[in-house]
Amino acid sequence: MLADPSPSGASGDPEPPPLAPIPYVVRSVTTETPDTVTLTIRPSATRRIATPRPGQFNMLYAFGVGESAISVSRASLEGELVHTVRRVGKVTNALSAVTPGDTVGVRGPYGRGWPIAEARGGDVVVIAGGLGLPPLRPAIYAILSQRESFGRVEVIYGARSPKDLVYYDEIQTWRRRTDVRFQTTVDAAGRDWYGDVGVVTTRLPDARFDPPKTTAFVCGPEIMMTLSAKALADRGVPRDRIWVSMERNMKCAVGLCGHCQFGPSFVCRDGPVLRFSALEPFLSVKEV
Amino acid sequence: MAERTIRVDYLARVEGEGALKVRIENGRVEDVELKIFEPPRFFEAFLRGRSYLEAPDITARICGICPVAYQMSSAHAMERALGMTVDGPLRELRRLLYCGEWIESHALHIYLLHAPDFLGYPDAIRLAKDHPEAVAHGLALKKAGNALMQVLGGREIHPINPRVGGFYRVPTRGELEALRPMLSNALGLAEETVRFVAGLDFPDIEEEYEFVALQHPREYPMNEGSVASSRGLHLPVTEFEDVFEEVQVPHSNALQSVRRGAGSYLVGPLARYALNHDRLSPRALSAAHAAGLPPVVRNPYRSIVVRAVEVVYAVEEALRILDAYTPPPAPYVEPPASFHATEGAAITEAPRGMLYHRYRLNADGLIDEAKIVAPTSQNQKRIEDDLRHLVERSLDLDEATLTDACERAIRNHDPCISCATHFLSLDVERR
Amino acid sequence: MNAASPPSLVDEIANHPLFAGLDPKLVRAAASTAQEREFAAGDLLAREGTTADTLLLILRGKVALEVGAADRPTLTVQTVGPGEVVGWSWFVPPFRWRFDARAVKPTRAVVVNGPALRETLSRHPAWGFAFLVRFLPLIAERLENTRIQLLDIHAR
Amino acid sequence: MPAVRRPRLAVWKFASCDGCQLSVLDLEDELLALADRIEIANFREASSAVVDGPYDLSLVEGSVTTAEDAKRIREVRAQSRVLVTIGACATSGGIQALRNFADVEEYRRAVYARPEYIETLATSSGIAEHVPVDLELRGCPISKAQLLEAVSAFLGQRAPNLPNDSVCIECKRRGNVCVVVAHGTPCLGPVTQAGCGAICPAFHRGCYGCFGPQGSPNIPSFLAHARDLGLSAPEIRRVFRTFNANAPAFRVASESAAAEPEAR
Amino acid sequence: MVGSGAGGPRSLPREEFPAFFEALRAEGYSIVGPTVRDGAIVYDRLEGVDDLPIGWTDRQEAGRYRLERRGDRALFGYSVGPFTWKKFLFPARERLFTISRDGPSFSVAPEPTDPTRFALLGMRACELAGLDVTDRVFQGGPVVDPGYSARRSRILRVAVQCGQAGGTCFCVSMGTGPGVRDGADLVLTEILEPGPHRFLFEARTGAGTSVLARLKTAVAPVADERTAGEIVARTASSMGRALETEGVRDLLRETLSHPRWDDVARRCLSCTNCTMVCPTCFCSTQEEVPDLTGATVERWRRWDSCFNLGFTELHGTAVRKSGLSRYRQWLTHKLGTWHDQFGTSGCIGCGRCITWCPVGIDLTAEIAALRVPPVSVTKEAPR
Repeated sequence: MLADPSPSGASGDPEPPPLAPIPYVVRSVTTETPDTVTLTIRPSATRRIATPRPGQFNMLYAFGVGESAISVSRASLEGELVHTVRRVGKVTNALSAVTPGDTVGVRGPYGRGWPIAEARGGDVVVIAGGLGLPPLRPAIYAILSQRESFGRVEVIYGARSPKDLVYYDEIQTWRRRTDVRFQTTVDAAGRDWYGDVGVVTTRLPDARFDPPKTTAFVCGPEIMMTLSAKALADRGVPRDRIWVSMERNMKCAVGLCGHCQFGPSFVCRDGPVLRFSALEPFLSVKEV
Repeated sequence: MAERTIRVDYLARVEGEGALKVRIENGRVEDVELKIFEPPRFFEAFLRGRSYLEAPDITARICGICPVAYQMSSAHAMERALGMTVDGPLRELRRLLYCGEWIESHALHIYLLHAPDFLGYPDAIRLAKDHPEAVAHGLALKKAGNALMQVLGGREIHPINPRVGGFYRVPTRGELEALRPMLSNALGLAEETVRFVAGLDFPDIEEEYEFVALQHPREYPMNEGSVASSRGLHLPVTEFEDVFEEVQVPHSNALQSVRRGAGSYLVGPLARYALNHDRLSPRALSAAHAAGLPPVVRNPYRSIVVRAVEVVYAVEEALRILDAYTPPPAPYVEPPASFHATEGAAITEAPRGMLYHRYRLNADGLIDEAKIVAPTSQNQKRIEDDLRHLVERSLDLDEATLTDACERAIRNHDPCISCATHFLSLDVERR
Repeated sequence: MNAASPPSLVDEIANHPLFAGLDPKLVRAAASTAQEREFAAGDLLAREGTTADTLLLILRGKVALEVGAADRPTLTVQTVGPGEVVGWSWFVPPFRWRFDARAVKPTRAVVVNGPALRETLSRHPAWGFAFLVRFLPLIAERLENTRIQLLDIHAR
Repeated sequence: MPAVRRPRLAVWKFASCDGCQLSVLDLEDELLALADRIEIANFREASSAVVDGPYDLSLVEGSVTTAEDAKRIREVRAQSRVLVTIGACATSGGIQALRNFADVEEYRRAVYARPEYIETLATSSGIAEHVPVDLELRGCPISKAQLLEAVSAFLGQRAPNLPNDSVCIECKRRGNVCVVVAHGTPCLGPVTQAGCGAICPAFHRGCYGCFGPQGSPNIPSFLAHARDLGLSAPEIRRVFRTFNANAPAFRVASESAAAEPEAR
Repeated sequence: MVGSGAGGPRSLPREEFPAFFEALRAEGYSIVGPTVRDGAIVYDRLEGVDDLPIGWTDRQEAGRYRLERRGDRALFGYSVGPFTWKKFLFPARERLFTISRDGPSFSVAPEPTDPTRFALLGMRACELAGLDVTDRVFQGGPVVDPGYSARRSRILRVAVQCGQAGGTCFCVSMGTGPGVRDGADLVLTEILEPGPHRFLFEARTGAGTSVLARLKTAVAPVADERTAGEIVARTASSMGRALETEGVRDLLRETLSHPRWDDVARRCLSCTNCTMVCPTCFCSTQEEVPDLTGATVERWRRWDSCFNLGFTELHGTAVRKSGLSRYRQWLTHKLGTWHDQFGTSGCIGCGRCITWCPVGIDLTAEIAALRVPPVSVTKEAPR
């Protein structure tokens, strides 16, 4: 087991129903793109969730509307959590409409995150597509905080268009670093974009890493992950060292409701981060 | 003032869509047209070629307010065509189901549609602000009726359980017994309703109605009986069409039924009560007495009291049936295994009055011809007469008051326009 | 390699992934009609609709492949960098550029004469086949990337 | 909390039996509480007071069967922020859509002695065929519970719980014994959308499809199954030609059955 | 003689069977078990022995179930019906908790647990295996389902060994029956002949022993033990179906593109019946049910099915749109990936999915068909 999947972490108070949300107060709301916001929330009382590890997710709850699985993009030891939410339905609409001082519900953290320790000693390639960057952000910080433990670090971030890039300011900071190579590309752009254009896999040939000793973390739309993982494998990265973060319909987030099954895995419990070697036979078949 | 025009295009608090047009020339009422613009739905046409077993399900869709009436009339007509007899507990269960519809439909009309007229409210929601208890009683009564429909019919609207020959499934004693507390409470509420509506202000008007209703030797009529009139008519259901005919008028999508050679007549609670009040149950009868109802009520505004008395009756009758119930050995009487061309007609008493169904079946058990005469098509002409009298009496009223008075006069008869379309805006033209 | 002796045109071509390992005679034939050019940021390397008679081997810098129409802003669909190539329209009729190629950074490229290369390849089928074995995958990859763009992978 | 204007509700009627709008009044336990949350601004069957539009929520009952109604529904749409259709008539044309399979002239003559007085279109169509619809509540009639859920979801700005699963799943959750497998009773449950609570099987009869087709009905397989149960082609045709005859999947089913040879 | 319960099998005459009901009640159990309703043998609350399906049996085949009279007065002379014990542990609809507005925040009230202790009378060997499967699902993971586990801790498992196999049974193939091995508190074998109608009782746990101690039983003769063995052996030899389980997990992983899936998809109605009658299918969905004032919200859980189009809905579109993919998910999960997830097959061989499929899809036949390699369309193309 790579990460402690225990969702408990409530301190002190009597044990609540395991699937019940815990109230958190919204501290700030930042607009990332026209349909995406980043929420910073803090526990409103003594009860709070355990500190999430990079790649884990929480179930965020809008009172009376419902829950949605949202990856954690930052977690502080003080219990502050950062989630980036895209409006794709009623729940995410409600979550996106909050203002500081509002209460949202949180339960989690759930799932297995990025096996950062396993990547030590070798090169790391991080490939993010669109909203695949938020779940990878804590991984990138974790690697940078122990930079000496890794070889070369390549980050490739692709989005549909320049206006779809999230964490824009942070990306600029990362790009200035010399100990990590950060490439950004978009599928298409106007003349005002001076960066690279092309699907995320077109940046891979430029990346410098030693394939047999490389661990790759890939997160983004399923098709983008499949293509990226195949391209990495073609470059010689061992398939069992390519990790992708899957997304499926989730209701319970703890492996009890059956919705998120993908092949042999419960994405909520066994994933969302899974080995490409285990997923490849299923990713190649439609509608698994 | 030689010419005046008053318009109301859309009658409220009636089931379905209709308008009223009154033409007044030089202070004389020339024409009263109850217009039914509810679009036609052609039930008689698409019943052709359908199995006799489908008639209860299909005809129920003529009216969401009184689907049980359609199911009862069609099932009985089919059973007569096929020579089937349904009696014992199955007959009682059908009566029980009808009690449910009478309670629900009457409570709906009394509290949600009619009472606001007497108390000066546009609807029951606003009535509830000042008279919360009355509306709560009404809703509780209505719910009791619906509970009967749910247990016996599967659901309140378009029950799925009645069929030719009986039911698909009959309730257990326990299932019916579970209704007792609600019905016992409803009996008190029904009696309270009679007291409440008897205390309303009624205009002092009487009309010369020819009342037509079913008459049964022992019971207040529901599913069985012969056709009787306050003018001495007495005939078997099979002769209904010999005496009554439907005529079509250009202003309406509904056919109007008239007594051949005699004109308009009235069906519904006033008619049923006038012809059968001695067959009411004891508590219904004493409620009628206490409310000061004479054996024959000719004031259409007091129909609300008669309706309330019928609710007392229906609740009492439901409790009687519940007391005596033992489940029948089979949920329905088996229809004959083979068919021959045949015909059958039946009338049952829908909450709004007599509902006539006649079917001609072919040797495959398929419907060759269907004839349905709904209560509102029978009352339509008579409502026009009421309106003519009202307008003649009230020519000095201003448009708004007259319009309101006309709508009230129509609501007295709880017309069901959806039914009749096979009905209202008011348009008064004065010249 | 040092500043004193810059690589010859032949070396540049021979070291470019498209030609690396191919018959040196083919490389020399290509070099014989080629020239090395510098482009400033904003320069057009190719213009959509005009005669395509060059194969560009990018050595340094970045080139944007742009498509546009009168009724909408110009859209960059891909950027191409060192080790990559711009242009296959010189190889297939009607020999017209299908997009604009614009340098977005100062760019250095070897410009190979298309018709001449075509002529060489047709006279030496073995060279031609070997070249196509290198060249077709590049086209296939471009098609694949276009296909992925069509999938609109970030769409919800 | 600042005073918020209650959203305005309108209820509209087209060709129908009134049963679905009666469902609103059948919410005996919730009606008054509902009226506190939402202003009943235009509901002819229940009130003579009419507040002019626009309306936040319109419930539309009935099907479009006249040229006048085809015009009126566009006016209703124009003054409705959210438009929810209620019932089989509004969704698929209702039972009166049986005319779509027949000659209306003949129908008109069958019912009316003076057919020239009656104005009607040749077809009965659902509301979505005329204007965009935000949500459809199925059923002949609709389920009170689903109506309450839809209105409550509208008030809470959440997605309503209205699955397009089959009746079978509700049937099993209710604990019914399958009438097909245990009794050989033909039942439309496998191809019909849930929502009613699987009433018919609970009363020992087969589902008659009043909620219309489920999300992914397998009509060809169902037709073969119905034949195996001994239903004749005309019987199968009739089974699909009732309250949702014009719903595309059911229409296909009845037309396929009609194309079958009569004898087997 | 007052039976001790402990030690070897005990014998109870049929006439004394009502005492068993009394003993169960005396131990604080509400009894649920087989009874005839609506033309089938269903599991429901039992008042007394007379509620049992005395003299009834079932005849089952793919897509068909009929009750029939037996020639005797057997209490347990049937195989398995449309219902499973699952509903007593994992109800079709269950309120999980209630959330109320609390100023700007909210508070959660847990759902009180029902203290009823159920004696599940008449569990078959396969159903005990099914219970083991659902135990692994609901209690074996990192998060234990509180409702399931509370109810689970209060049941008494009274197993009855099968005296006959149903037409769609294949427990022998799955290694789950018909003889009861583990998982029961009490094991009963109904002996109809030779000799008087009687029951062989075996207590397997302390709870079982306590019940047995309240009964006047006799030490069972060795012959009765042998008879019980023969009954089980006879049942085992008359299975209505067989499923070749060898390598089935790998088979299903390797045949995701087999044309047989198209074939079964043409028949499958996506009606969910197989999943609803399966003792181990555990899929559920959650619904947010606010009251009209919006001040309190109930969280409900209800049975869901992988056959529903909305089951895999992600950002408004289903991942498994085709009937093919949904049937394939069900079967590959049940017989294949279940092993990866729970270390066991999800199938217990009860045959309910075969009987209760309206179109009679038979997973044993589907597995057999998947074992036939598809004819490759490219095999003879290149020369």
